[in-house]
Amino acid sequence: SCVSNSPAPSNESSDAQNAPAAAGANAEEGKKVTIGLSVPAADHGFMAAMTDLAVETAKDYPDVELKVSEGTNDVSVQISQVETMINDKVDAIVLLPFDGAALTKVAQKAMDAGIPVINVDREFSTAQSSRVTVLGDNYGVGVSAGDFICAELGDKKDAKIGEIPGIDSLPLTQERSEGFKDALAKCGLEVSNRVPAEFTVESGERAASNLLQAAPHLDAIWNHDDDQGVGVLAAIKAADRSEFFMVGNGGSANMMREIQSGDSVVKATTVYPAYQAADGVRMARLVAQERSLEDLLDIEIPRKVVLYAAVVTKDNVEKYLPTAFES
Amino acid sequence: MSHDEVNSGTDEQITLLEMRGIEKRFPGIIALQQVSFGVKAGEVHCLLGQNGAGKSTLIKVLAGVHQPNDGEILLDGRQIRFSSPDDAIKAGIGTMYQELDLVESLTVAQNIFLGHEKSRGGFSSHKAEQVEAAKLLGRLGHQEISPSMEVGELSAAGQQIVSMARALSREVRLIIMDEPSAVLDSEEVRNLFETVRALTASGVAVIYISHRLEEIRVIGDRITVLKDGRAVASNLEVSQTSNGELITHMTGRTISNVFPPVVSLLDGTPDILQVEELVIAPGQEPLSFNVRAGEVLGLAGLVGSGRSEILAAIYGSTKPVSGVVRVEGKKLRPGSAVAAVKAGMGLCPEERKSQALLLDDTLISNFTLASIGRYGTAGFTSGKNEYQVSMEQIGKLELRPADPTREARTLSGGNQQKIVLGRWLSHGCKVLLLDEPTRGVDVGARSEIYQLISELSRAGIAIIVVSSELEEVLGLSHQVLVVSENRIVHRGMAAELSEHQILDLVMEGTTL
Amino acid sequence: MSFATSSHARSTVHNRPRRSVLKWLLDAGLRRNMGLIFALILLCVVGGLTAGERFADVNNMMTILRLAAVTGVVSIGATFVITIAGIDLSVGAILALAAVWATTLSGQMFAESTSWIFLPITAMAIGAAAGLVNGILIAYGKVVSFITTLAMMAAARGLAEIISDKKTQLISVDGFLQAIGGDLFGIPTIVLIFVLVAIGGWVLLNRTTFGRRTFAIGGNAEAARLAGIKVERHTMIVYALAGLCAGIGAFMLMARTTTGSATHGTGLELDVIAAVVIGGTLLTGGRGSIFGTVLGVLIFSTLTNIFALNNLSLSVQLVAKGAIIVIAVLIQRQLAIRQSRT
Amino acid sequence: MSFATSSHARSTVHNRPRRSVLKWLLDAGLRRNMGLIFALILLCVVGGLTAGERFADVNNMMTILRLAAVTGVVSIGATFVITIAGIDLSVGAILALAAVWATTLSGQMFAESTSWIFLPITAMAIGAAAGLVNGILIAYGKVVSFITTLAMMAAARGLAEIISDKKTQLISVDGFLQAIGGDLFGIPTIVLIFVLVAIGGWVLLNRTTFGRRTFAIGGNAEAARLAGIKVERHTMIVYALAGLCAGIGAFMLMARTTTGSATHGTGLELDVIAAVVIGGTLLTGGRGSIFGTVLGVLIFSTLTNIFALNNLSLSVQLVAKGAIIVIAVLIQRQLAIRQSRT
Ligand SMILES: Nc1ncnc2c1ncn2[C@@H]1O[C@H](COP(=O)(O)OP(=O)(O)OP(=O)(O)O)[C@@H](O)[C@H]1O
Ligand SMILES: Nc1ncnc2c1ncn2[C@@H]1O[C@H](COP(=O)(O)OP(=O)(O)OP(=O)(O)O)[C@@H](O)[C@H]1O
Ligand SMILES: [Mg+2]
Ligand SMILES: [Mg+2]
Repeated sequence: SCVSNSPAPSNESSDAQNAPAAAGANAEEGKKVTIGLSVPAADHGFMAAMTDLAVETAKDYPDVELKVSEGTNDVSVQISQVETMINDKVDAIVLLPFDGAALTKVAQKAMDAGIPVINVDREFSTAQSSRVTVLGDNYGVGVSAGDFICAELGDKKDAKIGEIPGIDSLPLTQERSEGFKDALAKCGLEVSNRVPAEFTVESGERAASNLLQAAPHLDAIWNHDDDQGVGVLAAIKAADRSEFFMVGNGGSANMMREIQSGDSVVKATTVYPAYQAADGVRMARLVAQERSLEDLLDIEIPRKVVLYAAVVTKDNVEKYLPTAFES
Repeated sequence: MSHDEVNSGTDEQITLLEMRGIEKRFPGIIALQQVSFGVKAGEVHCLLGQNGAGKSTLIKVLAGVHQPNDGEILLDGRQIRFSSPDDAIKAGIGTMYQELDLVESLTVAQNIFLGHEKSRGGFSSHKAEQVEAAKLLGRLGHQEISPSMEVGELSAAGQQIVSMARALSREVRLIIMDEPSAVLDSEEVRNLFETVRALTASGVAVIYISHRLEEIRVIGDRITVLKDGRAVASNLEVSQTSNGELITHMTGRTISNVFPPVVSLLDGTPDILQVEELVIAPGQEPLSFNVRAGEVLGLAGLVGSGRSEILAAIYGSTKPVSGVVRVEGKKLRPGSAVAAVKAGMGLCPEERKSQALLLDDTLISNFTLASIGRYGTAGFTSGKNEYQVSMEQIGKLELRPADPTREARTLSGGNQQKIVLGRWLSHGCKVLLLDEPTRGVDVGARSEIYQLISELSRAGIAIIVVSSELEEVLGLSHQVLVVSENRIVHRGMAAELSEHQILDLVMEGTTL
Repeated sequence: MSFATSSHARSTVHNRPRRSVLKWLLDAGLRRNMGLIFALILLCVVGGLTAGERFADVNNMMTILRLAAVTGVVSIGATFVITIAGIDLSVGAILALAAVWATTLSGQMFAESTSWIFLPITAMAIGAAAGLVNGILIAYGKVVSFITTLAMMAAARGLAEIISDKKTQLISVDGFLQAIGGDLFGIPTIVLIFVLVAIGGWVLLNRTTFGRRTFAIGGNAEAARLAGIKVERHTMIVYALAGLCAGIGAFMLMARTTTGSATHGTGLELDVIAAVVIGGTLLTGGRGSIFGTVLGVLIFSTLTNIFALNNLSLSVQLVAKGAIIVIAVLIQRQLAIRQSRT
Repeated sequence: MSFATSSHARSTVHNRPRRSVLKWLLDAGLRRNMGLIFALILLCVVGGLTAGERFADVNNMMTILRLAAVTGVVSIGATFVITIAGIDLSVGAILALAAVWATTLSGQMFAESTSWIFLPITAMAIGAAAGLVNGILIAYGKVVSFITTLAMMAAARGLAEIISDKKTQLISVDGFLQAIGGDLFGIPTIVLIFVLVAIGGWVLLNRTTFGRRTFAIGGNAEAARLAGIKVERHTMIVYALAGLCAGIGAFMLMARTTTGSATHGTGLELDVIAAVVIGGTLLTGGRGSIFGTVLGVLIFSTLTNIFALNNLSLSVQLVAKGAIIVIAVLIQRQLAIRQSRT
């Protein structure tokens, strides 16, 4: 299937997919570094998985001491956590901000204090405020999902399409919806029903129940998050509906198993990598140790890494399943 | 009276309950010190003492509400400990507390059976309770109180009856009554005494607390007097003790409980308060009357006759249907207590706890509540001034304990009443509405309040007094309005009326 | 002489022949909740007008009920807590803890090898136990309920995360999913559970000694104590009850979502309190209405449903929700005043 | 005549020469908050032990204070509301609305072409206006505060989302960022604002007639009314004041984050109520302590800081937070009891 990436700035690179078992020279033990990690509250499965993977990753490196702050959706608290890390003179900060723009100032302060900041998942409002930015391709996943649906529905012009986004006030949700809309437009389709959830199983079930009720007939559903997707599937089962197919996003293991089974409404999911923060930690380690990515000629760590939003379907699910996270 | 015959054999009566060397300390105060006290089956044992003497505390120890710091309680000669009210209730002790202990949001029947609900397998038997409650209320002569009515809708007197019914709803061997008559009128008190006699006749012991000595004469057998937390006289026989003696025991001095002479009003004294065609509730007769500077107007009537409602309408705490109230000729905005206070009116409401006091606040705050704006400059308060004014009032009213930083809650009932008076005295007003000003107030303080009213009258303040004690209304007022069923059935000079006449007028009014 | 001069008409109502007592009570229940019923009907009219058959459909009604069920059950427990003038902020977190505990692997394996009934029982036991801890701290530790349950809210959520390792636990016990997640007589089982719990709650609150004492403690705890009621013990039980309801909600949500997750019940506490309070239970205690609570829950879930059917944005929904809450309460008040006049 | 046989020692304290009245009041303030001070010191000791100099550092102290500042300012307003036995669930949403409104493009353009002071003034005006709406509904509409502010919480948040189109608004008014976001005399401006608001709040509550009326209304609204206090108007003003504080919090957060966003202040209401209640203000009204509130806010922000300095798992932090809240309150109570005994 056809996958498009977001318009690429010059200093952007793509990360290879099967990363975790990197055994190259980068794994060699270096100078001992302390890395601070601050993340939003683990109030949804994906966020929890992302945080956990980061913490796990740090444990793999004996030269890394990771300091994790209480997960919070209060930007004020998160700012203070970063301030604490600055006071604490950590060697690098991995920051997954609740709101990128709101954390920009304090990230800048850290950079000014000589502490490299690795910005993960939700982008700051100025590029200078981070040393490295690791992002999922939010616009890209929207486009991928849209393209997939276009391809499946082909010439069905009056197709009804449902969308279940996550928390609507997050920029990443808006980017995803943007990409989805743009891709659908290319084949003359548009979203006919949209009910936002909150990234949790429970909210997914609630949103899907109402969505299914609102649309007596559907051809496709795009659900923004595989964790809430479990709830969405439960609602679909309860409503006993199967006239449509569903595309997910996130790439959780159980969604991939659904795809693998073949008899599920889930036909595809886009990989929105949960290991972004883990990659952020690795990157922070290298930056702090003043090392480079061994596989690149560049002797510096790249400025921006936009992770590839692969589309997982029945055809390639075997390849992705082993590295998928259990939500 | 048959009453005397029933109690003729006092000596053979066995001691039902005994308290020995009871000691109770509250933070910063010793409420009871080495108090010993005993009640015999079938007797009415009266507990006397000034406000704050420790009467309520003593009976609360007995009812298991307070745990004594020292001392022992013996029931039938056996030592017993009440660690909760439940224990005391189980031992057969029923209590009517001074501060009404009813749940206003529950019905009469539900209140009566609270704690021992009639039920089958945990399911409440609504019907059985209604029937039983109606029976109990009937026994007390109050069939008209519906068992399914919410208690909050009842007047204080009605609530007192419910409290009584509740105490009777269990098997009791001892009933404690803490100032039950404070909210009752004379007719009601007679009713109450009938019940008490029936109880004692069946061998139930009664502990009776009241500040009205004449009641003690009628109903009491023996008396114990408390003063400053000590029993200063125990087991006095009522028949052999004079009032003077009792007062001396209580106060340490002699007080003649007579009303100060009514201040004579000069002709041409201006009207300060004018009530014109005031209609309180739809369909009621309009009320009109004036009160002159220095005049004391008494409102006499039975409990529930609507006197409090008249005061409330004048004051603006409830909005009248129509009519005008003027103070010094100036018309007040109807239904606005703010306007009334601004125009120089003050009200001491009958329910001091719920309507007047900041229970958890200091005496200072309570005194200065109405006039807080005055004790400082530009909105800032001055603790010094407030403290001084409060100390003055404490002195004037002989409030005890004389500590203005104490919380109002920790004062005894009578002293709480004085705080409310003190609020308006320190505020200063032209018209003072007093609703049951001596409710729960001891003999000493009572005569002080009479004195105060007289002084205020001399100072040219117009006063309206509502009291359920006819003697008080007659003794204090220049003019009396007799109220019955929300109507004024008679106006006359106090000097020309007697208690009997008023009662007759009231009865006539009722039958009409 | 009369102490209750007020209303003769009123007292005659109460003195009616006995067999109409039940009828009178129903009347009273309906009358007292007139405003809410009115608001709900209004909402349904709006729903019918804007979404036509899609709203008035039986399936849609079931959807509304299914979505109301979990909040509803938890709200029944909360009605008791609020009636005794308490508050419980921890119900959402307790629900998560119960759900997670019941769905851990060992729990599921045990349930699979014995009976699926083990899952709901675990959830209820955990819920009740957490509620009991609240109750003990509040009743005997004398820590105010707001603080205690705020602390429990943090602690239970944290514990749920630790136990689940923040992973969503898929439920593989088919018996459970079929029994609780399925239908019974054509009605979703969880809706039936909601109905049962509501009826049970109504009976308990209005027809038993326990309920009577609950009202008494809320109305005047001191008076209740003086009447010999064991206020502490009762308070403790009420919080345990609220925890139990959260546990029931937990297994219902488990069936609905086929998962147990530490994120279950996020923000539930406010929804619950809102439903109870809209339903006419006073936060100051002493008055509580199960029927009102049920109406409150239905109003909120109908509202969400109508917004979803009309494809409206969440932001507009929020503003409308705010407005509707206030309007519902104002109508309720107006009707109450008019009623008390007549 | 001596009736209070025991309390000679006590009353002599109060009969001391007048100039020590102030001193006595301070003593009382300290004494009443002994438990909180104790808890805070204990936390600091733990911080010092676990994080050493990193905790005891001046910079770190400033971090704690900066974190406390926004919640602190909003909590001061909430202390008044809770003292009159009300509750305000809408402060977080009002903060968001005020922040978003002030930072919309037109607002910023206007501020840039005139003066940056326009931003904080807008925020405060919007906050106060929203609070006033609460106040009017509560005082004159007689809708209970919980419901009113719950509705406002939804409506203000929704409105903020609509105005901002859910986009975070970047602040480009440099004057504002420098003035409020910067330092003054080496201390962060927002900390200074917090200190000023706290002192202002303390004076208002404890030294003015307004404060006295606030206590009176909370203690017994009926008594206050009968004493001629304009209870409705006062209530309305108190809610407006809480809104104003949320508005102040809004521009402080704007400076701290350099943004205005509809997600600002999410969940703030619970933090605020928790701080106020931990600080000894009774939810039942009549008692309120600004000093206690400040301590409550500091305790929570110190806790967050210590967690950030130490490397605890996120979930363990939640559990520990719950436990610490309960322990702090239990200590407070124990000390209070012991004190009243002596
Ligand atoms: N809970 C309490 N805390 C502190 N002091 C108290 C408490 N209860 C009573 N006191 C004090 O104990 C003393 C005795 O009070 P008590 O209520 O027993 O008086 P009383 O004789 O019943 O007076 P009254 O005739 O006015 O009702 C008073 O000084 C009162 O202030
Ligand atoms: N808020 C109320 N709700 C219902 N009934 C009331 C209310 N206030 C007063 N009443 C009724 O109105 C009647 C008149 O009461 P009011 O208090 O004016 O009488 P009163 O002559 O002052 O008698 P009391 O000695 O009981 O104060 C009472 O029987 C009472 O039941
Ligand atoms: Mg007493
Ligand atoms: Mg009266």
